[in-house]
Amino acid sequence: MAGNAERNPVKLPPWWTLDPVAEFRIGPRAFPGRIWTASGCFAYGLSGHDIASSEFDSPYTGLGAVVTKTVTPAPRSGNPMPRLCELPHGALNSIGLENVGYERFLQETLPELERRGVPTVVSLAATRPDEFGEMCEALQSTAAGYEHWHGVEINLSCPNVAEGGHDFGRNPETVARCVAVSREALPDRALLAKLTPNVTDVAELAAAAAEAGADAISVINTVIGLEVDLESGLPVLPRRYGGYSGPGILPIGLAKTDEIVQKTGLPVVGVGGIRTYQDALKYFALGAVAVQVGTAQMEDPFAAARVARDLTRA
Amino acid sequence: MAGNAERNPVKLPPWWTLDPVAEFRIGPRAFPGRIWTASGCFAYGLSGHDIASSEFDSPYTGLGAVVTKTVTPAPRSGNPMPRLCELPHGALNSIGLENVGYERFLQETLPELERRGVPTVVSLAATRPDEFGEMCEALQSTAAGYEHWHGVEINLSCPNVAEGGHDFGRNPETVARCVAVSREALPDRALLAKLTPNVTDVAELAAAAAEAGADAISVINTVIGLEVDLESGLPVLPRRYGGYSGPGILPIGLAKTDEIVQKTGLPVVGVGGIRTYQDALKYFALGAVAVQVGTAQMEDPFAAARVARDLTRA
Amino acid sequence: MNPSPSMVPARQYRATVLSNRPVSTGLIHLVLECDAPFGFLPGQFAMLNFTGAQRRTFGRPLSILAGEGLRAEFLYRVVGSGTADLSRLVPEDEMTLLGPLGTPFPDRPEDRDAVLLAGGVGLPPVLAWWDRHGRETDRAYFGGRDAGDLPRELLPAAWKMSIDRRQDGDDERLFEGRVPELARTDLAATGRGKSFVLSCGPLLLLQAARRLATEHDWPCFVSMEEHMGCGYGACKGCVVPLQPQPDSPDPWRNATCCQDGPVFDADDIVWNRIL
Amino acid sequence: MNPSPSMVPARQYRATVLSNRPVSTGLIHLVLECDAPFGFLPGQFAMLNFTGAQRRTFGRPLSILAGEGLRAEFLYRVVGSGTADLSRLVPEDEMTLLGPLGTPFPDRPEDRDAVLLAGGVGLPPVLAWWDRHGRETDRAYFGGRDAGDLPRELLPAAWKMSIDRRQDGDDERLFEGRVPELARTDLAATGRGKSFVLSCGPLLLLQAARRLATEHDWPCFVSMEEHMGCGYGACKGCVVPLQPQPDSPDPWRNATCCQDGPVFDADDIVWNRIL
Ligand SMILES: Cc1cc2nc3c(=O)[nH]c(=O)nc-3n(C[C@H](O)[C@H](O)[C@H](O)COP(=O)(O)OP(=O)(O)OC[C@H]3O[C@@H](n4cnc5c(N)ncnc54)[C@H](O)[C@@H]3O)c2cc1C
Ligand SMILES: Cc1cc2nc3c(=O)[nH]c(=O)nc-3n(C[C@H](O)[C@H](O)[C@H](O)COP(=O)(O)OP(=O)(O)OC[C@H]3O[C@@H](n4cnc5c(N)ncnc54)[C@H](O)[C@@H]3O)c2cc1C
Ligand SMILES: Cc1cc2nc3c(=O)[nH]c(=O)nc-3n(C[C@H](O)[C@H](O)[C@H](O)COP(=O)(O)O)c2cc1C
Ligand SMILES: Cc1cc2nc3c(=O)[nH]c(=O)nc-3n(C[C@H](O)[C@H](O)[C@H](O)COP(=O)(O)O)c2cc1C
Ligand code: FES
Ligand code: FES
Repeated sequence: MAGNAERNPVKLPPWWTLDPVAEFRIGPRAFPGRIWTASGCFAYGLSGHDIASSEFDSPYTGLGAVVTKTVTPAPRSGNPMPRLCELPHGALNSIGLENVGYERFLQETLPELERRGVPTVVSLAATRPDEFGEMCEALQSTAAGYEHWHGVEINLSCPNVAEGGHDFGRNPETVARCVAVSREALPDRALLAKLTPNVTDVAELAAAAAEAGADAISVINTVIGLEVDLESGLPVLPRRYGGYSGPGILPIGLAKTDEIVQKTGLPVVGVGGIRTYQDALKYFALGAVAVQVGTAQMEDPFAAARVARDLTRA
Repeated sequence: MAGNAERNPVKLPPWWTLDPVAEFRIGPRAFPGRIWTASGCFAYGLSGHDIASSEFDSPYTGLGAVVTKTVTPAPRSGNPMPRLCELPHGALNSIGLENVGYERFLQETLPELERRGVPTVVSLAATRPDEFGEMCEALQSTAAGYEHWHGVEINLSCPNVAEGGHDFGRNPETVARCVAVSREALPDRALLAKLTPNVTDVAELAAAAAEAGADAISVINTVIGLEVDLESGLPVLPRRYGGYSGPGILPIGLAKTDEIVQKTGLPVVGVGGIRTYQDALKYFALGAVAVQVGTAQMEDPFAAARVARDLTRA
Repeated sequence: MNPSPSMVPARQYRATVLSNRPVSTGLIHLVLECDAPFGFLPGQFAMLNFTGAQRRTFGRPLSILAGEGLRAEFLYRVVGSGTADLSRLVPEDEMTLLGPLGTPFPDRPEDRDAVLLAGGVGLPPVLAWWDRHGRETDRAYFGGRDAGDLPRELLPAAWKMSIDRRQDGDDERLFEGRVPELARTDLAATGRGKSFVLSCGPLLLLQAARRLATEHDWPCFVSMEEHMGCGYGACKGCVVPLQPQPDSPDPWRNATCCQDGPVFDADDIVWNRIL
Repeated sequence: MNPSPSMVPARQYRATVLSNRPVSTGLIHLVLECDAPFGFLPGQFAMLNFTGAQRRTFGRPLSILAGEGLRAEFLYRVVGSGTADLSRLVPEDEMTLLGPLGTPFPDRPEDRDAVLLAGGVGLPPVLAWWDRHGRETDRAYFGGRDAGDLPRELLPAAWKMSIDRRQDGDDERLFEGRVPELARTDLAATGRGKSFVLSCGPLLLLQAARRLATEHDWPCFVSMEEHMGCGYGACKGCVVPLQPQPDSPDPWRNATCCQDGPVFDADDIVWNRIL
């Protein structure tokens, strides 16, 4: 945020012609902008609502969407502490999908987001493909009339959830099944499939998702990583592995985005390692239609707003 | 090297009891130490030979092995320039396995390494599994009597070589085949299989390699990455993707090492992101039997020697 | 208890170091000047971070010691690389500050005297409460490692102090032992009516504070420490296990240390899941 | 030509900044003090890197301008983040230096005069050669962007200079145009016998130098620039395409710019693979 580097004047390259805060379509839906916050790094989209700054009206200024923390069919209390570990080039997390469950989310959170006018993409995860369909149906019946609920991102890629989370995003048939049941329940909202980078061939999974009806692909979720506590010689996280995020994964997110764009031509929402407008530009250069800011949003609630502002031509 | 951080006094944790410059065995072979240089980052092991320093007799001081630049059946001229791109947390390379071919390597390089007493592991790559066998046979017939040639590392993991390089390290059967033919030709040298991290399940591949006769697994090779030139909006590397290496991949190398150790119990030689003795300790904490220093060796020809020195208890 | 005091909204500040100097062998007093007026309630904290190449993935949570006008004050100990870098800042260096964050200590219930127990870097929130609300009938105790560790210039005269072990030449009035023992001894000597307990410091201190409160049937509020990512409730990285909701099948429920805390009613915490 | 001059072994140095100041609008003169005696041959370079948080994955290759005793001197232009950080160094800052590296310019063949062509930051290796070997009958040309870009204090009186465009008030003796034109004009005027050409600067300059040499059937050596990783032949990241070996089926063979170069015989390079 206030780093010296970041206060240098913004220099946009000539090829950059998009307006990041203008409407654009993904599938059946028009989004108010191309800079979003990533799931899990901005809670349910409400906790930053009252944070003030001398540079922005609010952390929501210019955002195209807030992707809410993934909710599951039942509430989850998540993994044991510590769940976070700072790394020199990012962070490792093992939150374990702690969430209030989609029912409470639908009753309490989504209406409040609608009331406050926060453009929202709801992130969902499940342990059986059909549960995606059930949650999407419930969403549709509660929120069909909502103006600010733009879509659903199905999270097929939680490397840190033990119970089978891995397999969802690793098998093209399962990916297709999860997408298909969601699509059926969501006639008029954007449907995004969020893929894991921890696979041999992400483009194959993207193609499967598209064929089953996804409007776009979000990549990447976190990269499986591990950190050791030198003193004890043990992994820092009780579950050993965590999800690596932040600047260190930017080259990986860019590669996965490019693989999908090049091999499938699908709309891609780029995620991974974005902190500044330059990082975001790299995704757009490869053809991403929008980007999400994750880890950077945690340290700086205005990180995404900053990217949107900096990418707007004067 | 001369960074402030690095000049702090070395603090070794109580669990560290190994002597990094003492003999230890991998398969049929005793290596003179546990700190090695990684393939491709120290050429054929000779180009650093005459570099002086006030801290070390030579860049080879304390090294357990130099893994030579991968050689292939035929000479290769590699990929177009630029082949290297510096990243904030490491580098991206697309050298494309430029090498003189194993025949010239056997005639000119290996004898010279033997003459100079450089402990050597020869890295091999091929386009057909049987070629590994042929190269190993040639090695064995030329160098059977060599004292300092300790083993072969078969490189199953070059994300930046276009012609099918991908498939080698991604399919357990192919991995097994490459290892088996090499093993047959190498009765008394250590046989290491070097795996790529760009797969869904690295432990499965490690197990296949072990079953086919590998003595140990080297992980990781580089992570597929991409960097965009902001000015032009194009990938910096002509082939778009490159291999991401350096500090930013340390958490990934640690995770892959741990997966293999935990799931297979195989001896692992840890590679990826090691710059300091602390980085190396993290691999050893997870059970690695040795480590390799890659990218860091390029900037500091004494990087591996420094790690070995710092890990030696006074 | 009184209802939660009215909150100052959190803000992202640019701040300049005014001073950053040791006030004891182990504690450093950091004074920042913010780019906008700064307010807080005792018990709240801020996330501090560097600018430029030193900037970390996450800010460092530090309790607010004082804040008025543009000034914000902190007290910290060097424990790792971030606090080490912090200790090297000199006047005019720039930082970022997100705050005030979290749920503060409650205001005083008029009918109760406060019993304050602070240990080491647990001092700032407790001292901040004292500065704002303290009265003559309150009792405050602070414990340091040794005499040199006590930040004398910051400690009010009325506070009693303990150290682990007295050395030759140390002030005779220093209690030898831990803060809870000091508190027990002192409270027994002076007698106590209806009180309530506020505490911040090592976990063992918080637990002892709670036992003390339970014995007297006093309310007890403790300020907890957890590793934090965001500091504003966005990441669920900092949870503290609380007693389950009455009708819930779960044996506990998670609260965020950064937003629901760091101050909790000691009876709400499921201590055996923490220790 | 003469055989390659005898080489000074490369060494890893710790170095301290003695001075780092602009000598023209675009060029900065860096003087380092090394922790051991430093020697080099003209045309060689060093890999410079920072210490601490600024340290880069790779060092930055800079040609050696001068070196004697513990001193090593460089001349550079700010083009990216590394050279920008370099320009902010002040005396007593620390760096690391790996060098001298690479194959230098050849020594003088006694029967030939040198024709030296340097452009911009191509100055250091050419000037270093002149300092070591230059004689009255040699000819040296340097080109800058404009008059302000010329590092007058470093340029010997005998050198002729060109700038892209003369402004009002500029020295009348400055040639308006590019270095090769200046050289052609001057050589035509003064006449030339057996010579040989050494050049460093932008690719177009190197090519023009080669054409000039070819026309006269003079040998020509150029110093090439490629992105580098290691600087000592370890990574194959810096290759330059050379003419194929006589019996080879390949249309070219790779040489490393850092070890086989940066100085190459201009006839050895396969220019159409570079441009
Ligand atoms: C609400 C709250 C208030 C605090 N108030 C103070 C205070 O007033 N004075 C003070 O000296 N300290 C305070 N702490 C502790 C302080 O945050 C840590 O000492 C500091 O974060 C350590 O950072 P480091 O980089 O030096 O340590 P490192 O160990 O290098 O840090 C690595 C990571 O672990 C985290 N971490 C390490 N130790 C702690 C810890 N004890 N608590 C929380 N996170 C930790 C860091 O924030 C960082 O993310 C407070 C902590 C919390 C949660
Ligand atoms: C043998 C040799 C000698 C040189 N001598 C000089 C000299 O005396 N004075 C001088 O000013 N410059 C010289 N250069 C060029 C100098 O190395 C680059 O200007 C410098 O590396 C740019 O770094 P940066 O971080 O500012 O640029 P960035 O663009 O931020 O650097 C990114 C990466 O690209 C590399 N890079 C960028 N531009 C160049 C370039 N032109 N050549 C090689 N690598 C580049 C950097 O080293 C770095 O790895 C020389 C280059 C070589 C190969
Ligand atoms: C603390 C934390 C929690 C996360 N939780 C979720 C989640 O619930 N669902 C999800 O799809 N992604 C989750 N992610 C992944 C991010 O949405 C994002 O894909 C990833 O962090 C890469 O982006 P970044 O580098 O910008 O953080 C989480 C990431 C972090 C750091
Ligand atoms: C320039 C470069 C060239 C490489 N060439 C090879 C190679 O020929 N064979 C191989 O097995 N690995 C090669 N690698 C991969 C390294 O050996 C190592 O596995 C990887 O870089 C991760 O380690 P690091 O982070 O320490 O660099 C190369 C890496 C780099 C940076
Ligand atoms: S630190 Fe992120 S929720 Fe508390
Ligand atoms: S820079 Fe590594 S070989 Fe030349």
